[in-house]
Amino acid sequence: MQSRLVVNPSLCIGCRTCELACSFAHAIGGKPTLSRIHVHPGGHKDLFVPIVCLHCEDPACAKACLVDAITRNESTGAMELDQSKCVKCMACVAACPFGCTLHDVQFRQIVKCDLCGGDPACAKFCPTKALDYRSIALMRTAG
Amino acid sequence: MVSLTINGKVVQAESGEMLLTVIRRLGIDVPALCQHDAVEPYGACRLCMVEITKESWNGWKNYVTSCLYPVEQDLIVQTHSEQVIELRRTLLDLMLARNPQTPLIQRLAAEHGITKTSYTEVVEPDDCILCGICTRICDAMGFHAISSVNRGHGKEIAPPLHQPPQDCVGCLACALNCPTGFIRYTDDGRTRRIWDRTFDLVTCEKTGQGRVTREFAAFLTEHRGIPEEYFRVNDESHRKELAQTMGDITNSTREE
Amino acid sequence: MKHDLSKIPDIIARYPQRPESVIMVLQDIQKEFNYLPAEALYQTSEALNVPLSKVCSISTFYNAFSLTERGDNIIRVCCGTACHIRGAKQIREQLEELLKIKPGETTSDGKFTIELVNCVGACAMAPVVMVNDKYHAQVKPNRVKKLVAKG
Amino acid sequence: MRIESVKQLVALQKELQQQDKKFARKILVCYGPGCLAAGAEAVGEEFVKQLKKRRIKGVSVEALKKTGCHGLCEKSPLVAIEPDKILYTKVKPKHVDAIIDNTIRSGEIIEELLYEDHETGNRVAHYPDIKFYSHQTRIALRNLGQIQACDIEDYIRVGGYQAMAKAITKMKPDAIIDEITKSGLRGRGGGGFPTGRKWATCARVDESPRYVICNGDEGDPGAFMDRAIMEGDPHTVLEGMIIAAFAVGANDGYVYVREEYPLAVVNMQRAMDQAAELGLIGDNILGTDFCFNLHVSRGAGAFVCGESSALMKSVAGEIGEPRAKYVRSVLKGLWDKPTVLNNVETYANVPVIIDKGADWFTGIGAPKNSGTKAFSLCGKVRNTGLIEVPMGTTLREIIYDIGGGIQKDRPFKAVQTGGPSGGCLPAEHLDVPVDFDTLTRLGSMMGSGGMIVMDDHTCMVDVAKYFLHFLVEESCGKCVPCREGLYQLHDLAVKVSDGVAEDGVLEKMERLSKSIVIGSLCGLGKSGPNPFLSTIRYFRDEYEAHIRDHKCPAGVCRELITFTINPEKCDGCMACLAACAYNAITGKKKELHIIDQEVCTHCGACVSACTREAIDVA
Repeated sequence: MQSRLVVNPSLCIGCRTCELACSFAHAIGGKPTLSRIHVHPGGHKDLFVPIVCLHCEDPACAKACLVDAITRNESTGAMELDQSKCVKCMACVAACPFGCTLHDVQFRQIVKCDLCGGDPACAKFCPTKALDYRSIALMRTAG
Repeated sequence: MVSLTINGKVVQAESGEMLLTVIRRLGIDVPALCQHDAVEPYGACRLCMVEITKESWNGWKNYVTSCLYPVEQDLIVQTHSEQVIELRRTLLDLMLARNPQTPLIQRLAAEHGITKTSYTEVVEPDDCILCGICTRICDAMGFHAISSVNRGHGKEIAPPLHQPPQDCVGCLACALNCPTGFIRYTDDGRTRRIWDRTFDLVTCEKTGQGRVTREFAAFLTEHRGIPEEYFRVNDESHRKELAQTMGDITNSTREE
Repeated sequence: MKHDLSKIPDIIARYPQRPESVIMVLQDIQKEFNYLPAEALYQTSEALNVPLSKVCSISTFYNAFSLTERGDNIIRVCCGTACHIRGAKQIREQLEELLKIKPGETTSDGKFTIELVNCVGACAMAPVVMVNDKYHAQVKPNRVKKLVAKG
Repeated sequence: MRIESVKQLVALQKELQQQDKKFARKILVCYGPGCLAAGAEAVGEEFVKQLKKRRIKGVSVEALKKTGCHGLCEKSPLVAIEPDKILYTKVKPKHVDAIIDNTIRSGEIIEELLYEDHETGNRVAHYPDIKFYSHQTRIALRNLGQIQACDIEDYIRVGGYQAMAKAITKMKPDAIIDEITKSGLRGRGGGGFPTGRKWATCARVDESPRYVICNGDEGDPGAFMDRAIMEGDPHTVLEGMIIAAFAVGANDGYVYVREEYPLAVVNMQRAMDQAAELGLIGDNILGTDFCFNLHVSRGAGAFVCGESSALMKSVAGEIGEPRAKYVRSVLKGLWDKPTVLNNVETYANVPVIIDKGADWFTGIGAPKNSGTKAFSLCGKVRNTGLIEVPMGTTLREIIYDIGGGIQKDRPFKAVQTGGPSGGCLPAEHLDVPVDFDTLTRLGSMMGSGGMIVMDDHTCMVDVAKYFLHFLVEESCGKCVPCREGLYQLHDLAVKVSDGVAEDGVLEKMERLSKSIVIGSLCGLGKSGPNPFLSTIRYFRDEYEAHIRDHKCPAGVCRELITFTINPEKCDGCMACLAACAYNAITGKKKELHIIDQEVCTHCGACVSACTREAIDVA
């Protein structure tokens, strides 16, 4: 049963817990890495928008990758980046029209959302359900 | 699935997997310097060699590079037998003679108890360990800008005729994946210099900073169908734009 | 020495225009000019659809190729085993001393290049020296001067 | 003209045999590598000129055949007169007149041009009686020296392409492979892998296309058997390849010839063109539906290309770096397709086996080593040349009976076989039979067939250093043990040779060698330390003398020797003075010469120039 990470900016209070959760969920040797999710001001008063990979149907990141390091995880639907295959050429970073593949300067690696393998930390720790990881089937029944 | 024994432990592996992958999955530390998952195994550094045998081999043993030896049913693998360790020590001793000032080699050698090579050091050492990762990645990406030249002990990695390489797009993959940092480059966010060639970056309209060269962007547009306008701004500006759009939509529903 | 580089396309055209022809094309170019001019590498790369870096890799990997111009006369000293134990080293040193160049180098007047080859397959007649395409059998050190004078 | 059937092939052979009968005598001038180097071409031209001028009945210009290597290169240029079986040695153009006047016209023998037996001093009139020839059995070299080199008509006349005709019209592929398997033929390129088994493996793979390749990259220094065959009898190689291709189901083949053999390149190509013209290669060979095309691929000078995966990369137009994968090239070879790779001599044996049968073949040679092996006999042996002997012949027979012993009757020290990957065997092993397994057991190997004889003036440290240097130059540089290990092993050998090695250096070299053997990627690296390992096995004393006593017992290693002129022997002939390129020798005519030790580089040119052995080496 596939799920989707649903972002509801109207519920976001800009607390950035999601960013922290993401950093720690992807920590290397206990050190937090660059967050794959970024909360940006929405251009209106008290409005914040968490920006995270949309796992597009026809993803520019994977198309741009010349070594096939970005592939879809069929069970979660996530476009995952295989760190050991990545050659750090930044093609995906430059190609994503939403800016959701990122360059982690500190760890010299390219990072992107992988839905934490099916249990995204950002959603888990979001205090307001602005980020919610829901099954597609349930979404349909809920209308 | 096949089952095999590694250092006395019976493990399962997918058939077709290479020994090194399975060994590393077990958390066993076997060094390998020419291995990169983006490219085919190469078998040049020989550090990942392990001892293999089978019950049916009647005591006969073989030494193979685990990076390109596919797992086999009933294989018995020793990753740190006396002979294997001796081999690794010799290899690192030899590598230290070629690259005496290279921190990576110094560290690996030291881990094997060698602080100074017992062989004759080369006269003008550099940090290239001839692992071929740079050229193989460049080939895998389809650019073929650099290659090995000469052979034997005089082998080196170079652009054609030691001139700025015409086929290079300045993607930096060679430099960024070089295990010793031997391949140098500069990048100030606007221009980039590698292999004595200067590239202009496609800079962000907003920040003036760029991620990829014009040549690389043009290649991605032409051969991979990435629209040119995607390169107009950088990732941060892309996110900001998206946040603005979503903010506007959210705001309009809020007002209703 | 002037080379007629306009011959290059004809040489390339002798073989199927496929990547596997690259070594043979380079051999013919080498034969024509005694070395591989940079221009020939560019044209070969283009015509056979082989990356320039690969052409350069090949032209420095194999002994048959030289990227620098060589002399009018190429003196090849066979250093095969049979020649070695029958004194090829002396022949080589006599040549070096006489021409004041090392193997692989060319005299300043562009007349001679010394090359060492691993075996020309005339082992029974060791030591062997080739001046251009001519074999000289059972060469004695004191015959070296004559060989050069004839060349 | 195209030959469309076996019947036509047989008819053509009959016709050619008839034509041949019109020659009262044939003059066979050897155009082998040795003879050409010694000036055979001028001799051949002189014969042509004279024959044209004189118009002798039954001996037209066509009666002159330019053959492949006759074998006895030491006495080149060679001219054989058939059917008299007379062999003239060291023939110069000036002798041609007399040969035509006496021998060609009336069968009279010219004594002074005959081979002289060094033991008895007797001149030998008929070459099969010369010990050099009488101890040989020629299969792969059967046509060398007997037929016009690279002439398809002469080849067909002596039965060429009949075995191929039999194979593709009367035998099933499996039957051919069975016959080759039964014959016990093992790869003549060095490894000795059973040819039949290789073919069977390839035939069983369910993948196409498949390829056959002939390895003519005879990179071992000191070996020229394959060169001689490719130049002198290229059709036998083609015939063997066609049979192989039919047996394994290949339709394309490549002959990989090293470019250092320009004549071999030309002759292989010419042979292919001749065969194609007669329809013996190409589409629908002999009216069957079997199609086979052949191509020449030229090697560009890389010893490592003798290694199968490197060779196949080179054929595909890449650099010859061996492939590291643990999969055999017979399964995934050229362009990753099933490929049979055999060497020149192996293919040359195939037609004969098909023609005469496996039982005949196993009757020759030794158990598990059937047939013969060609060797190039060279070095400090009296009769250098190209030979072929039954497997199991002893080294002594080869060196003393065929080779006539050591030059100047000096003591035998060692014989080197197997090229750089092989080793040196000392006098104690002179009586061992030469076969694949024995040589390997003794730490050498058969290799492609170079056999270099060494006397007491050969230093084994120098020999090891020589081969290591060769291997360092020829290493492709891909893997660390070969690239760095052999480099350092050579460095240590140089230190030994220079007398500056430290105690324990030999043990260090042995340890390093073991790591190179275990760790290297391809056969070149794995066998790289052999020159050291085999010499240290039999000549450890000599190594120790260099290290401990700073002496080179053979008087070769330069840093450890001095040259002085013996006043009792020097007659002041000035020969050494002229030979010294460094002007280290002074003296006047008929006066004692002196070597200036400060200037002397110990090159040894004076020693070889001196006719009175007046220069002492110590």
